[in-house]
Amino acid sequence: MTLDLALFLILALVAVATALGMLFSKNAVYSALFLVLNFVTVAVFYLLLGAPFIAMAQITVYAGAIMVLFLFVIMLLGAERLPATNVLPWQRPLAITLTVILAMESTYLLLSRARPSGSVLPPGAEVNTVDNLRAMAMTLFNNYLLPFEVTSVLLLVAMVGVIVLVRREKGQKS
Amino acid sequence: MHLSESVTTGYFFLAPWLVFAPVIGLLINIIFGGRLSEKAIGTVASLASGASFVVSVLLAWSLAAGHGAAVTVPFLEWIHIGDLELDWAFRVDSLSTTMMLVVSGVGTLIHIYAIGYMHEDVRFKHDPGRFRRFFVFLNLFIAMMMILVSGDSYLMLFVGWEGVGLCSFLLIGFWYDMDTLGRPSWANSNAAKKAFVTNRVGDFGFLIAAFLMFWAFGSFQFDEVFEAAHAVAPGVIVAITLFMLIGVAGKSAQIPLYVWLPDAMAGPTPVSALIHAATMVTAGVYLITRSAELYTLVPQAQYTVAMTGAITALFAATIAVGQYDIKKVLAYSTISQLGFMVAAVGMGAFVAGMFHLVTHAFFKALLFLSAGSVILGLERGHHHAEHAHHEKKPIGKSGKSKAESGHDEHEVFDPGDMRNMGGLRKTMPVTFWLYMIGTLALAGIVPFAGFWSKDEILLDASRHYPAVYILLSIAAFFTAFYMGRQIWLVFFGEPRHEAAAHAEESKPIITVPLMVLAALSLLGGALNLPFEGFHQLGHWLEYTLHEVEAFPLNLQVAGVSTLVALFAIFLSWLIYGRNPLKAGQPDPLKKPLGFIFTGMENKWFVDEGYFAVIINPFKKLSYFLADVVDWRFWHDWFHETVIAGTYNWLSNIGLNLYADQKGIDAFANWLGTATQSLSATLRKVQTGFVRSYALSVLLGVVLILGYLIVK
Amino acid sequence: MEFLLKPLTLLTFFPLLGVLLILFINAEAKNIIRWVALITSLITFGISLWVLAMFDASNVNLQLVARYDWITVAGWNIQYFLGIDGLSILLVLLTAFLTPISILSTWTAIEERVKDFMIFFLLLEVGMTGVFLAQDLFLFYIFWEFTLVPMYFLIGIWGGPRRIYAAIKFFLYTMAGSILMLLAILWLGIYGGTFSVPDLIAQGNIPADIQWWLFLAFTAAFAIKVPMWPLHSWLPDAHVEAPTAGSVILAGVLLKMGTYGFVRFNLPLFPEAAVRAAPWIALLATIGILYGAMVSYAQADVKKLVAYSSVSHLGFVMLGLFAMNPQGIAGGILQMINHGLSTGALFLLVGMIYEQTHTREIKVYGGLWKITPVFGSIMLIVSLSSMGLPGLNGFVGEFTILLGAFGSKAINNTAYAIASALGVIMAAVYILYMFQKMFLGPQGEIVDEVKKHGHGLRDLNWREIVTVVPLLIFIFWIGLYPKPFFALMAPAVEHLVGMLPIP
Amino acid sequence: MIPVEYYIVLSAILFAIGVAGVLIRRNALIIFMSIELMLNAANLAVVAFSSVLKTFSGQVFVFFVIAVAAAEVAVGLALIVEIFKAKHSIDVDQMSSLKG
Amino acid sequence: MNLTPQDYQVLTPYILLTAWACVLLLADLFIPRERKSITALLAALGLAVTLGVTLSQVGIEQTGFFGMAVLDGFSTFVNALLLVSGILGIAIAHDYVKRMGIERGEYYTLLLFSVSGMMLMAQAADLIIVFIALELLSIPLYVLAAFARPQLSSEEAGMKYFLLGAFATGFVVYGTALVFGATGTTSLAGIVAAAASPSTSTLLLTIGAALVLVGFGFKVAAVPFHMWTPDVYQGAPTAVTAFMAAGAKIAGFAALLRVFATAFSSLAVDMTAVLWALAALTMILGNVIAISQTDIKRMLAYSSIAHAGYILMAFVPYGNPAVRDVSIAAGLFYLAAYAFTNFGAWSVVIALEKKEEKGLAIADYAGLGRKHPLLAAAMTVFMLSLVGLPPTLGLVGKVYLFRAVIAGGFTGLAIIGVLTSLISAYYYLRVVVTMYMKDGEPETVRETWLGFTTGLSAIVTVVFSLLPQSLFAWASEAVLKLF
Repeated sequence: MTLDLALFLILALVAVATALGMLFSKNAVYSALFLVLNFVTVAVFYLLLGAPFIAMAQITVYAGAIMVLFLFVIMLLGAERLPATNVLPWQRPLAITLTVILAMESTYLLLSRARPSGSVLPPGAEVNTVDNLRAMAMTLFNNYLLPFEVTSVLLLVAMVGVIVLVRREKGQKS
Repeated sequence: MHLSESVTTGYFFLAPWLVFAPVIGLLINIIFGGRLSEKAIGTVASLASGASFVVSVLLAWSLAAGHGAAVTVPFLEWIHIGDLELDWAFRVDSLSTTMMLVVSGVGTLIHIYAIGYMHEDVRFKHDPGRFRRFFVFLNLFIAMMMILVSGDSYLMLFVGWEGVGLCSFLLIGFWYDMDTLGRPSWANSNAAKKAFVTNRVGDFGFLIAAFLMFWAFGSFQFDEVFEAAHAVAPGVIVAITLFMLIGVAGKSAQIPLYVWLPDAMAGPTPVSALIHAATMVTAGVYLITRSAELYTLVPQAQYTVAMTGAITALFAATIAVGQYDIKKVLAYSTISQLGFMVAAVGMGAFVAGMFHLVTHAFFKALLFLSAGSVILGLERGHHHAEHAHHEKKPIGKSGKSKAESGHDEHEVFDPGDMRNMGGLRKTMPVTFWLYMIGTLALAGIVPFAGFWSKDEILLDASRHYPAVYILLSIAAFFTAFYMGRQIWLVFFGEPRHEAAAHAEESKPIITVPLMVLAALSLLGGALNLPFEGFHQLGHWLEYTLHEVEAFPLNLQVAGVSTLVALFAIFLSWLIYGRNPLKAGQPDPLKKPLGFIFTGMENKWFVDEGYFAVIINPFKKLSYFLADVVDWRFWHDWFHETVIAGTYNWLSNIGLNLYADQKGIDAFANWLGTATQSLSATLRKVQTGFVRSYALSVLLGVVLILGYLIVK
Repeated sequence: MEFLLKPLTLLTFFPLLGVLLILFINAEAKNIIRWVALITSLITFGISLWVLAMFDASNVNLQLVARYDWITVAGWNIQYFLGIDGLSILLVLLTAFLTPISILSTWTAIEERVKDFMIFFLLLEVGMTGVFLAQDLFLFYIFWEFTLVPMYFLIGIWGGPRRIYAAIKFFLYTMAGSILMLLAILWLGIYGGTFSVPDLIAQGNIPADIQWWLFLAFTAAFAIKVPMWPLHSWLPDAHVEAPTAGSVILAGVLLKMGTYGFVRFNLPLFPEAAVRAAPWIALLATIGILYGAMVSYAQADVKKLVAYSSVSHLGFVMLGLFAMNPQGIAGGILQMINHGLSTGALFLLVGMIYEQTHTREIKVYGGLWKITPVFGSIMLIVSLSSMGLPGLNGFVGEFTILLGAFGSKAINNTAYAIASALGVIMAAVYILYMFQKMFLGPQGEIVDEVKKHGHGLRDLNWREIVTVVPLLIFIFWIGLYPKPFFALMAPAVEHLVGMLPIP
Repeated sequence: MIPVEYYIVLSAILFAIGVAGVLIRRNALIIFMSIELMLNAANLAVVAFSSVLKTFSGQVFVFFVIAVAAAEVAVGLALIVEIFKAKHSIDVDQMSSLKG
Repeated sequence: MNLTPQDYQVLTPYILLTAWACVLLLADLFIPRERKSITALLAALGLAVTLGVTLSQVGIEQTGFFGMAVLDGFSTFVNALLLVSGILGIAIAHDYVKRMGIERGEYYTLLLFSVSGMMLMAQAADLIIVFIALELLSIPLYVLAAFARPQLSSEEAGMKYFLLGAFATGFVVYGTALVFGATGTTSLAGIVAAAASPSTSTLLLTIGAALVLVGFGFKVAAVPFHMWTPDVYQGAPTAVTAFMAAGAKIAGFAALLRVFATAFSSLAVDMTAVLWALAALTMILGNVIAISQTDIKRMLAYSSIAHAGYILMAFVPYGNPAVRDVSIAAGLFYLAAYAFTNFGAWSVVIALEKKEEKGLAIADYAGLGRKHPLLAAAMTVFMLSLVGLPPTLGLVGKVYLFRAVIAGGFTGLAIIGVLTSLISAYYYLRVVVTMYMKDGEPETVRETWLGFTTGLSAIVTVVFSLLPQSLFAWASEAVLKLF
């Protein structure tokens, strides 16, 4: 077992464990924190895979901004826990069964049938240079100009949307 | 178009007026009849029928002038499609003119008679408005009968055939809202319906025969059919002739389809005389005579026809013995005599058959009309008697009670029942003598018309068909017997009812036509005397029916038949004449004959048998089909339950949820219910829980991936 | 503009003009609306006579053709293609003839929502005429489906107590058949490259097995419409619930669309399949004849009786069509007309009495002939026509059909014709049963019942007589002198027979 | 050298866990987080592929996904807050008045 | 950064509309509350102008923005359709929002943004654009669905739509990831090229395509990804529902078509079976469940699901080059037919709707035929069109569809199609039955723009069914640019 692999396995274990932690935590706050951990782990993967920019984005946007927002909302609403009700008794077993089938199906398909070829670059390979980062930026603003601009519109729309949703109209009761 | 060039000479061009004269008559009566008096209506109708007779005479005269060469008068192209070319053309030959003369001649007489008869009848039945209708129907009948006898193809014959069936229906059901006694009832209309439907059964046979004919010979036209007949396999011709026999049995009231004719007496008496004795019912005889060339090709069919006729003759004669209704006796007598005719034409004795047809038309019309006269007389008598009661009414209690009893009598009084008659010889002498002439002619006593024609039939039978001869001879015995019985019961002895005592002779408008008919019954035999040089009818018909055999008088046969008849009359005197029947006394034959007489009285229970075997099963089957099969099974159960049930079942399998059908939508209870319950079940999957919706998405994903794995 | 002036276009769409006019009339002006509708339909009838005058019966091809490209892009080749020939002219005339009569029959029977009624009725006429004239399968289908809609409303709004049920059933049944036909039409359009019927017939090289399926798909649509046994379950409901005019048109024209479909499409488009199916269709037709007749006899409801009699009568038509000889087919076509006239008249007459008594139960009637002599006499004539009495129209049709079926090489079994001829007896049984129980015999209880509520039963008034007399004229005309009618279709029928590969 | 399958399988497992979260949690916020996890798993796969294929376009894609996710989160949280105001619960099972 | 005028030409409509929306967003701030009609008018104007521009682009075929977007006959047709939907969506909403007390300028702005997202979806030539456009069209719709807040049903609708939409997006992203993994690119052209090379893992590509299909299936409401539809359609403000039913469906199908017919055309063997099953299930389930609906909005929602099934049918033979053009044209035509019918039907629903979700039961339509004959007649036309009966666009559309399906050799599917149409006749007719054959006193509102929508839709539905030539021609020329 190479060091790479060992590192991968450990990180993978952490990622899955944190994901499961999120899944099974009774308390929403814990869930959110588990998810943050998971995101960070994934960010480490990004670094390993030679994508430092994405790794940074992951930490700042996802783990930083988005998850903080989540936590903020959880705290604001005081909705860490839900009272136990069980209106959908068959939902849980069915969901777990289906998810397991999904995982098995995709694993089977990916590992034994599709077999994506090739190996990932070793950490610290030549893509991780500033030049490459610049090249990526160039791509982003040339080839990917359109999606970039559209995304900006999207963010604007989201903003408008949020305002519409939350702003209280004059004379409107909440 | 055979021989159509001959149309240019003679009066043949008048042929269509055979039909159109009565049609014009009926149209006049329909359109203007409302404003015409009864006399005028009757006159118009009689003139129309008379015109038809004049045309017939002119045609016969032209035909004779042309030495009997058959003439076809084309009139109208009817149905032309593919190789089917069906035209309405008139065929004038000796056979058809004979029929025309009989139909229009007797018809006209009966029209005249009916003016008087119906005048009274509509008043007895309290609906004078129907007077006009009667003559419209009567003219229609003459027109249809003329189409029947004058058509030059089997199809035109069939048209007339069905047409007279309709007239028969209309006239039997003339008093459709009552029974023969004038009480509100379904009886008359039932009789009419029975006649029509039974005739239709016969028509079915005719129709099939026609189809066979067309596809075997390629035509319906008489000449073409006969020409082609020789080249066709006998099997086909046997089929054709036998199917035709079904038609004959229907129209000419032979076994097994004769049952309608006795009931047909529900119609007014002129109708019984004209349609159900003299003309329409002989159409079957005419049909076989017309198809002589087909029948002579297949002896087996001939034999069948002859036996049918002979058996019918005997069978009906036995029933006639047990009847009490004056017209019913005559009706069975008619069936029996038709049996004679059918037997005759079946044996190939076409001239004899036609001869008997003609003479029978005379004397049976005479008998029926005389019977009508008797009935009228009785009704008048009854009326008088009642009137007398009513006048007595205020006198006292006894009078009142008598009036009441008179009223009760009115409810049950049957002017046609011979048990109510007796002694009419004195009160209705003219009618009595006319009736006697008819009776002697029917019984076959020399020198009345019936003797000659019946003798010719028996003679023919004795030569070729011994079985038929024996059957017919016995039938002749019964004929004489029941006629004797009738005479004794009606005219001799003492009146058995007040009405009979008060009976009145009929007016000349009624009796004069009777006298004409009586003369014809007396002298009609002269048409075809069995002596060399006197076979006028034979010669006449020979123009049409080739190879007519003419036999000289056979004294042996004639003697036997005369003796039989005389013996029968003597026997009837012994039983009915010597000790006249008293009021309320049962028939003297009842005791000695026991169950045999019961059988005769009840028409051998044939109607009951038909009810049990055909009519009731048909009714039951049709109710079963309609109610159980079509409605409850097919309409309700299959379309509404099975489909719905299947859906329910299917929808319950998967989800095991009961689908409530009622609440969803009340009006959709059909296929909708089915789909609806499925729908209602399926919609429960739509729980409203977003997580289960996501589950559904996941299910889709899993299934698609699964498909990718297994494919 | 030329398009609009084509006689057949005018004939088909003229009623729309009436619809437009009616749209602008106040709904309360009921009489004006009635008159507009009546006059529109009369003018349409006039146009149909004009078409008849221009029609040349000896020409077996389509005539007075109005043919324009309609949708001809993207591989579509749909045409606006109207034409008339011997197979359809009588039906077109029948449609144009029955519509004013039906409208006249509603004069006092329909008081509710007259405006809507007349609009739907005229729309219905457009659809029906279109069905008989369309020579492009797609156009045909549009007209075919279109007739459903107005009829659905006619039953559903102005019908009897179970009208909604009946309307939906009518709609779904008919649609169930026709959608399968749609697929077959599309198949033909795709693989034939055209929807034009004459062109498709001319190409005519459809493989036998596919022909069979297409034949079945078309048959599904037409057999339900006819309706052939055992698909008749919708008919009694629709007939019983429909208002009188609806029943008249339903029996008179709509059912003919099914039988017409067989002649126009099934026979020439799929000749091999049709010949193969002939014995089976004949079997179903024969069963239908006998079954319909028997079931009719057991009905207590007079409208139902007439409805089931339609099953029997149309069995005759089907038998004739699939006899595949000139007699059979011509008889079948004539019988379509006859049935339209006779059964139409029966429904009219039943409607007239129903208007007074509000009951259709046979057993409450009786002895009506005495009270209403004119009505009784007319009913008698119509009944006799319906049971095929010679001299009236029914006989000519039934006789030629049975004659054709008897000698048919396609059916090749005389048993069907013989069994069907038994149906003629049974027709007498049920028709006479109806006539007797309603018009003969002692007075029925309904007479006094009606008297209690007013003046008692009256005979037909002038409007009603005017309504039925035209039908009577044709009943007699066809019965007495059918030659012109046969002459109109004979060449076309013989041409059609010539196309069939009869063994 | 780690074969790319490993990454892909890892991402698949994370994705499945995310899916499971959506299905079994009632808390709208956690469901929402699970969706984020799903996106994250997808991103991981893209970056891994990108690394194998030696191209930037994958990373660019991931960048957009993150941006879009941010937008989505904003709207989503707003909705959740709004609903909480009305119902005082963020249990999605309570939001089942529309059904059938 | 060197963009040419051609690049801009490709996206002129989109850019114009987005810009207009941004300006409107600002302008709205200065429009007083009681005069939001101006905003509506301006928004409609923007759509109309864009529509003009789009129509001027007919016949142009071009790619731009580094192969990210494409302009072709297909996209022009779809854009035009979307813009018309947008205009109708505003017309239908204008009075409705006032009446329901939810009138806010942002309504129109969001609608414009959503339309722009839809248009971009039709023009996308890269999976990234597809993804972003999907979000751009969805996010405004999430908000619009919840626009009637604090009305609970509206919020619930928004929430459900949002959660499930995001869930489905997850699948799209994962699918895209796999596609990217298989081909190394997200550009449609690149995928086509890569798919041709033997080294590409077809299975991976197929799985990716399948997951993308899930996302689109969700957007167009195909079974089993349909379950949000009835709830959201019911809960959302009716005007939004109307717009969503038409717009989202058009956009979803447009993208589905473009992506599958071009990028995944080599996967037709597998995808055809999947699409077949989806189409069949969607038609059956949609129609069957619709039968038991008593709420008109839900009924129409299920009807919308069913129609998604019909349109999906046209996609089944997409891999068969011989019939692809026909089936695409058929799909587009049907979309157009559906859009008009849909707006018409919803406009009638709005005419009868009252505050607090009253007047939405089918039973509330009783007596409409007598009291408001024109409205009832229009509704009848729409119902007939949805069934597929003459003389309506629905019939022509269905015929076109079935033709494509039969030509593609999927007669079995066509039979399912016609049989389910038969089932659908049942519930559509029920509305007609209720309107004409039952008695009631329905109350309606008479609003200019609403009436305009109803009338226009009815006229288009009827007239174009009789004269479909031009629309047919346009749809059949709207072929996809293949890479």
